[in-house]
Amino acid sequence: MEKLTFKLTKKTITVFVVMIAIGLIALLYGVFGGPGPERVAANLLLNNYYFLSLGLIGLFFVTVHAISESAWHTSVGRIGEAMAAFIPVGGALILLFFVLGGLHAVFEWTHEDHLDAILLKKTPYLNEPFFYIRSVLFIGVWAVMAHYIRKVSLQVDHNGDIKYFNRLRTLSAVFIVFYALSSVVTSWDWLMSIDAHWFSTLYGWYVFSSMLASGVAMIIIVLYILKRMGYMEHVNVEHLHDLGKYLFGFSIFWAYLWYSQYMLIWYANIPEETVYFYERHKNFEGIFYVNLILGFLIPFFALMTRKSKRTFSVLIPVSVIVIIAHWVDLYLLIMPGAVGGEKSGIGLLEVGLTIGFIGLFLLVTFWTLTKAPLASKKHPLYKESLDYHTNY
Amino acid sequence: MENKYFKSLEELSIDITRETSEKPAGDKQFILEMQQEVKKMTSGTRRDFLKAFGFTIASAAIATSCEQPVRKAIPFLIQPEGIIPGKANYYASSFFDGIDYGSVLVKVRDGRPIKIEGNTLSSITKGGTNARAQASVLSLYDNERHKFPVFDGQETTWEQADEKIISQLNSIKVKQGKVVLLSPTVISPSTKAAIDEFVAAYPGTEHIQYDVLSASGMLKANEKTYGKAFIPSYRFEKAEMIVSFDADFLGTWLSPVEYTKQYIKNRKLTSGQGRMSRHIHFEGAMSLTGSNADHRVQLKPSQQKLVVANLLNVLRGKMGMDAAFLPASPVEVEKLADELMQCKGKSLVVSGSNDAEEQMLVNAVNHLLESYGTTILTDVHTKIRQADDARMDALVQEMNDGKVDGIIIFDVNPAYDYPEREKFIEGLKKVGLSVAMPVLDDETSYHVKFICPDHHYLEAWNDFEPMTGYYSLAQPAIRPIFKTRAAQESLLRWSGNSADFRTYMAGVWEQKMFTKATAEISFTDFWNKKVHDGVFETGEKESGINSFNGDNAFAALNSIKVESSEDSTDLVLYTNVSVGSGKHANNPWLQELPDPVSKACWGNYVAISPRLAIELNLKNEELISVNGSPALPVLIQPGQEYKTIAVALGYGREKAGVPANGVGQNLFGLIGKDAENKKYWLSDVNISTTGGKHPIAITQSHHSMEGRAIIRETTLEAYLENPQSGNEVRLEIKEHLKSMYPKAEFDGLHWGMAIDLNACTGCNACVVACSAENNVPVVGKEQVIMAREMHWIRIDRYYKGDPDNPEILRQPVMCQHCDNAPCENVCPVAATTHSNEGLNQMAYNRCIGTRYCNNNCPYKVRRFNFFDYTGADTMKGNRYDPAEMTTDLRRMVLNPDVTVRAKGVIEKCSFCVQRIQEKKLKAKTENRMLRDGEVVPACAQACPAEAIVFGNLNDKESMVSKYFADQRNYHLLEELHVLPSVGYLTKVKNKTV
Amino acid sequence: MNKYLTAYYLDEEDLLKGLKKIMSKGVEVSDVLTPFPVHGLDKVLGLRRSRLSVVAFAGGAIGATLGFLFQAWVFTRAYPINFGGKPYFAVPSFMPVTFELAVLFAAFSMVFAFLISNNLGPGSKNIIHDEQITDDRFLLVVKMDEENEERIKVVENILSDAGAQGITLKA
Amino acid sequence: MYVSPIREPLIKGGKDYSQVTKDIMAPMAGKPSIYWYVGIAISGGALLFGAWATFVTVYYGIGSWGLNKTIGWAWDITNFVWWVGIGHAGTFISAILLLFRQKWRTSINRSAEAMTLIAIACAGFFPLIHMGRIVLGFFIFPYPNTRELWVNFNSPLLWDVFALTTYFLVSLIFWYVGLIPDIGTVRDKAKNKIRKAIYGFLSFGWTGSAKHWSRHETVSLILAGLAAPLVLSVHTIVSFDFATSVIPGWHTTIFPPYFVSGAVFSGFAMVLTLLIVTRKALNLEQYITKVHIESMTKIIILTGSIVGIAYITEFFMAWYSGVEYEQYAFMNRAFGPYAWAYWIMMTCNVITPQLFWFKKIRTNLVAVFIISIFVNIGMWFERFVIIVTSLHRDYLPSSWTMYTPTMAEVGLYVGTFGLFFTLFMVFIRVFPVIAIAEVKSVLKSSSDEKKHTHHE
Repeated sequence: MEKLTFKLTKKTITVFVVMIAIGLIALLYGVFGGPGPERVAANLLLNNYYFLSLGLIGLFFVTVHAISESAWHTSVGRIGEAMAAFIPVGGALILLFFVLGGLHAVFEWTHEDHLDAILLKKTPYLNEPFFYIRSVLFIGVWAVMAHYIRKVSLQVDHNGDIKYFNRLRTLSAVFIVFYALSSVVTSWDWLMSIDAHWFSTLYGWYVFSSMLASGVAMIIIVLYILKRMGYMEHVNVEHLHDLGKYLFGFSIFWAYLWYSQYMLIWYANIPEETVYFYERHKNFEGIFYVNLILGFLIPFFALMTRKSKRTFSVLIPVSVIVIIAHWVDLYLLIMPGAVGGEKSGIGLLEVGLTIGFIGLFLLVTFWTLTKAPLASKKHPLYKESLDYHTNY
Repeated sequence: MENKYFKSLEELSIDITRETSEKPAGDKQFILEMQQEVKKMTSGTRRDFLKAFGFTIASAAIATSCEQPVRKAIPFLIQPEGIIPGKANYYASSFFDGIDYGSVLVKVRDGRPIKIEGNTLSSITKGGTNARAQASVLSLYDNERHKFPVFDGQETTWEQADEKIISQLNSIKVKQGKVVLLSPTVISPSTKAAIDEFVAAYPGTEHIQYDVLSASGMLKANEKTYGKAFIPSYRFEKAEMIVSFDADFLGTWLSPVEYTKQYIKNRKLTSGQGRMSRHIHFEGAMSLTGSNADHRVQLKPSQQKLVVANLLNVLRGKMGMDAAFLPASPVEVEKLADELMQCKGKSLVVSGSNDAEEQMLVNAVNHLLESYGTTILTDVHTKIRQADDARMDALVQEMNDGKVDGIIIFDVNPAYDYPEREKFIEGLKKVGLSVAMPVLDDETSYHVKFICPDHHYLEAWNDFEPMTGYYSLAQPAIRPIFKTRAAQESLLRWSGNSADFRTYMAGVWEQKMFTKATAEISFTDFWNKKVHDGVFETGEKESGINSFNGDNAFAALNSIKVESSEDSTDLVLYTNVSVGSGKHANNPWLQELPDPVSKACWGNYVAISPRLAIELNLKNEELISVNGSPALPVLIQPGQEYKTIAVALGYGREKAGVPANGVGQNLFGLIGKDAENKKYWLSDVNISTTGGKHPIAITQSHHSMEGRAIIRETTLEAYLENPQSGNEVRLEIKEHLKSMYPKAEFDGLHWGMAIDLNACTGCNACVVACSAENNVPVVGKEQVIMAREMHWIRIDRYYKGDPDNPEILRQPVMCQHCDNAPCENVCPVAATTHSNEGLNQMAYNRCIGTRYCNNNCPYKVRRFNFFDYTGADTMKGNRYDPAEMTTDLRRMVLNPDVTVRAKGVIEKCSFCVQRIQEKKLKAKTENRMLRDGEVVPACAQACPAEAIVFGNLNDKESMVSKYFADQRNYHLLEELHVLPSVGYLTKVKNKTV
Repeated sequence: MNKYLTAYYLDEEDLLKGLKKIMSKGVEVSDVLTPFPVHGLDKVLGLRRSRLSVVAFAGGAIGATLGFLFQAWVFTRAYPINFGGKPYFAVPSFMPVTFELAVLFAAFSMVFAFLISNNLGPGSKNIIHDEQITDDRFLLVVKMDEENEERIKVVENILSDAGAQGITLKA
Repeated sequence: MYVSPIREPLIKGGKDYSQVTKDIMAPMAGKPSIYWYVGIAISGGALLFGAWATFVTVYYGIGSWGLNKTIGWAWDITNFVWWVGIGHAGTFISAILLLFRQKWRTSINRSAEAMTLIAIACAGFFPLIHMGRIVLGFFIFPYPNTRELWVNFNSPLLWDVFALTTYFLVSLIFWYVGLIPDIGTVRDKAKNKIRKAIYGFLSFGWTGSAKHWSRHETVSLILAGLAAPLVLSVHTIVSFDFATSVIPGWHTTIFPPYFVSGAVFSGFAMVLTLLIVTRKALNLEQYITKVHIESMTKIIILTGSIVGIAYITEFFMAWYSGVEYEQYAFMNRAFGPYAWAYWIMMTCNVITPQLFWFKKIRTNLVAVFIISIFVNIGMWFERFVIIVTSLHRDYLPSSWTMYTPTMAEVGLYVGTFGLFFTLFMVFIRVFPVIAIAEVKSVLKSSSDEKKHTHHE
């Protein structure tokens, strides 16, 4: 008999709680110990943003496959839904972070005395009230939509009525349109405006591609953990292959956008743009290339063959690497502007805090997984999802 | 102080002259060969001549383009002395077209004059040239030159012509008839001597001078105030306060090159003197000079005299003299008078009016301000305007009355430019003997019996005395191309003197000039030296000038009336810096030269103020007629006085040749007359629309800088407080200049150019010089309308402020030779690359014409050959030559050192790389380093304002490096980090904000 | 000289079923000709996965390497030219050509390998057993020893037992 | 393979394999209809117009166009990018939809790919003809020469040469590899000897062997895997033509994905335009069904929305950047002398495709056809807006000019239409417009007939 209902063991909870504790300790160390408040704030933003985005990518996956009526994803759809449960948590945390001084610690434009001519011109957009309005609005809508999408998705499973299936599709379409706009705008607000003078039209999509790749990696990891626990038997190697392809494809996509943005700025060499990479080359050169190796070269070569996409023994290490890669990516997006070359670094604070966030994220995700059957058996496409094979 | 900066430049030019022109052009053996060749030709058509010419001169250089079909090039069997193939010789000469004077050097390559440079030995023009002097080399190769003597429309020989003319002259002499020799102002001592000889031979002869652009009013005013009709010499460099009433002294008034040289001495701030003259300009139309003024006051021409009178009156009042009761001045003059008073003895008031009364008033003003002796010299005369307008009018009447039996027309074209030209032509028909001695085909030649063509000035000997004691010489730089004869020689021949003019002239000089020489012992030495130098300055002064007599002026002051009603619309007839009086209308370079103010070329138009245009509901290019004149298109000209309209003279030629004919309309007919002088303005004109439109070729259609820091400017006050003022943004830009890759290193030379926006007046000399030096094609009106002009250097002109009375800002822009050039990156075939001396270079042969570089050039200085403008391509249909620039004759002006570009390739400013190369090789053969200022691009060399400095940026002591280090220096669009090699110095105006 | 015994089905599911039956009886089916790729057929026939992907990878790797090295050689060794101050070793600029050549080489090497390994190509004269196989027939071909007529009979029977139609023997 | 009952059938009319063969090959058989002749006459006329314009351009020079000192590119590169964009749908359908296992692609991939190849040919014509010295065009190839001069690998135009060549060749072999089995079908159905010989030659000796099929599938898949990034790369590189520059309105980092998405957008629009007519004319309505058309409209909504977001992003960023040149460039687009072009673009590209959110419009063929043409127009104007309005007013106002096309330019554009339709009409007579084998392979799972009878 398939194990359809997931149960969270005490052991697992303990692991997550310990991880959260590590994170808290690292935070305390950061505040009272060495690295100082700027670095703490930047790290909080990084992790907040990262895991909130992973939650959103979970929801994005659910919705995108709902509107594309793709069958195979129904088998792993619950994972995305569970990740999406982190949205209200992460959203609350990031708002809390902004309110509790994070905004001032990280964003230069919030300091009125720091505004030069160019920043003054941007104040109609970059001002605190409007910033909060946007943030609250986006987070609120995400959370509400996540809630409803989950609800309708569960109704599909309970009921199997095509009505809910269609409703899910409509809701998904609404979410995707909203998310397409809001993900771009939040990436400007929460990340790009750290380097307030700098701008890049591709930025929003670049950050999205980064999150997309790490989101897939996270789904694979969660799937693996569930499988290890003996769940998710209906997920076969074909599904894994599809996830592997996503990981492979999105890593290339990320590299493609990375190259597009980098090359264009490198080529035109206009100071108002190059200042961004100039800083990253100057003080973050090593990690700059590490990011590329982890985020592109390793997944690209490791996942090139068909076989590697079908085996956990390759997929899991690659997924972990990809998750690290995009953490590094965010690090490169945030630190040079928020902390600066001299003060930033990767130490206990960074590692500990990230572990804490992973713990929290997984706790929320797995706890949500207990709330509903792991397979949506009455889903109109469920049957189809079991019977297919990928050739490639 | 100033001289220090340009010392090296002078050295350079002296260098060239000394070294290469030890001998006058006529090397004997060479000339002998030439003559033999020419003799062989049975009929002397141009084509035949050219064949011979091509063979003799071995002008392999024409075949410069790779796509040019191979032509026979035969090397010299015996190398003529003094000619080294591939090496240019420079000959000193003088340019005088009856309007402008300039002492010049003629660059001759393989027997062909190809370029005019300024002669730095002249203390009048000091190495400066204007656009017309630069362009004059092209008229040597004008397709419409008279090629042989003509009698009754048929070709004849000189012998036959002489015989007939002499016999007719003699019969006139016998019946004691009257012969008139009609010429422009003659400033040539030898010509005058020849004329005297002619008059002596035919005692009934009267020599009448006729100036198209007349200063007759000033001559008469001076006669009344100083007892002699003369034009004084001005010293703008001594003036701290310049007030000009419509005198366009930087563009067209009297001696603009001379005045520009003087003017900029007090305008440049690069030597750190921290002082500038203040220039206030009154005018109705928008002139080059007005647009350079610190303060420009709009004033209708019909009110100008009244304002001058009021100024005089106020000054008199301030000096405790009794003031006259005058109608009120339409503009405020109190403040002006105060300012002038403060600069007493250091001020200069000039007027461009041809009204004797007004000039008298101006004289009185200057007298009160004690300008005479300091900024105006009465003992040194400017001799280039001598004509009395009334005399010419009388002549025309006499001709019509049948009182003239013979007329010899020398270098004037009244059938085109006399206000009542129909009457002149009628009169001419009644003259028994009519002889014209033109160089180029013109309207007058069609109404005379004899055409006895004169040499082009580059083929002829001549001498000049443009100012008292300043003599200069002209020598042939090429053997006459056609069967022409010096006009003076014709006169001598008809007077029975068989001497050739060179000999005659030498005789005159031996008698008159050699006596004034101090350094040389023998005349031969003296002669050789002066021919080599081109100038001879004696420092002599005029005598017989009375002291100032203010009676007439005071009488004039008292009789001042309001000349026009408030709502009168005035018309100003002006000449522009390109075709001028129309004499040069057949010069394609000048036709294509955009007006410095309107940026229009290829034709004239009616400039109208924006307000008046709205009032009359006129749009740009709509055709209107002024007082029944031929219809002209409207051009709405910001800055034009509300009720003043302006039209350029010099257009509407009918018999000048292909580029000139039918371009614009001839408005000489509208020139009016006051008591005795020509009047270049009219009041109460009547404007009527004629329906229809006529396109105006304009090279710049957007006139605002859109708030961008393109031309940076400040006031003198602000500058003195902070030299960076106006340029503050640069500090910020420099702070942000970050690059993704290291700057390229230039270990040897790194060429750079600096342009002082304060010096640049926008006169356009550089544009023509560049075209001549770099074989820049002429594209014609249609193509200019399509915005396809090819100029490598352009002078951007922006309006600032109130559209009814804007300020004008100008900026010469050429390829900026960016070290991070966006254009180079994108060329797929590597046709444009960066040299190790920092030059942005074009390999024309490699270019396939994707135009990508041009798209990516932020300055849009690259030019694409949309058609084959030069005859360098092989495909027939590609040829596009509306100005007939590809005839064999015209092509002789091409510079063999510069590739002639084919259709479909991009071209652009090269920093005159051929000149760089030439000087580098020279330095190398002399085993030395290049000197700063040794390499001078054509634009910099032509500039009368010394606004352009070129040199090695790696040499921290070079002039250009010093300019670059100046706090006024900035680079255009520097924020893009394209690293331009051209720097600009902010414009500083002496005004209060 | 070999002979071929051919038989066809009109439905791919029948084919798969029949084929399994036939093969279980020890008949070696040398080929199955179908109008479109039938899923599961390669498993039944025991066909190995194609190694064309290796060829593609090799081709791509060669293309990319050649492309990159050629550009680098031109810019840094053969004729270094200063273009707009860009470094001679302008890696970002080399990427597009490198990528395109990788794809070009990969695609062409693989397609050529495909054609060669299948003996396909312009003018290739492969035996066409039945003109209907490009329409609606699923034909199976059993290679027969000409001498062994008995075996032919046996196989014919097996085929007809398995529901195959139009059993014919061809040279 | 199980297919969920909620899915609509892709092939209607209860076809069997033999019927599929017959239906799809029908347009190739017999004499062409009168419509075909009318069509080829019209497109042939357009082609002649183009030939005249080509002659004018070469014989008189680029001066016969409306370009000037400031605007070096206008219709030429607009048309180039437009055609390249259209050339994206075919390979996108064959490659990316294959990777995403979208079965509906099987009915349209053949014709879409043919369209791609023709469109690339049309596109490739413009960079050639736009050269000032077309006879020296071979300079762009890095061939060894006595001057030892190579090409500039920094130049996006050079990248274009490589990208377009590669794209054309790879698309060609991809298309041809897919065509081989169908040519085999044509060969086997041919009655006439010559026809048989020709198609026999072209079929490369296809036998339909299981081994061949297996390898064929692998090749198709890997080619799809290669073509997918290739498709992205081509328009990415085309976008680099502009984005690498320093011209405001050209230099923006979003261009690569935005151009790709725009290309797919316009490509699908063109496929729709063509197929709505073709399916009717060739009686293929049961193969190219409303499901296909709806699926394509969905891709149009997706890509159109991406393009729309990109427009908004660009506009916002221009303001946000604080760079006056950027700000001016975008204000000039929207409110300058070429505002009409901008608003045509906005209307056609952003607003009209949004109508596809409504199922009623998606399934209304007339509406879809009209909107698809709107999108074609809009995408042409997008390139025109990017190229001309960015160039005509860039940094120094002194050089600002306007642009008006000439008859020669119009002729070249119309001429490529002539080429496009002529070749497409030849194609429908010469090759099966639908991939016969591929349709058969999904027939069981996706036709209406089988649906009800199919049991697990």
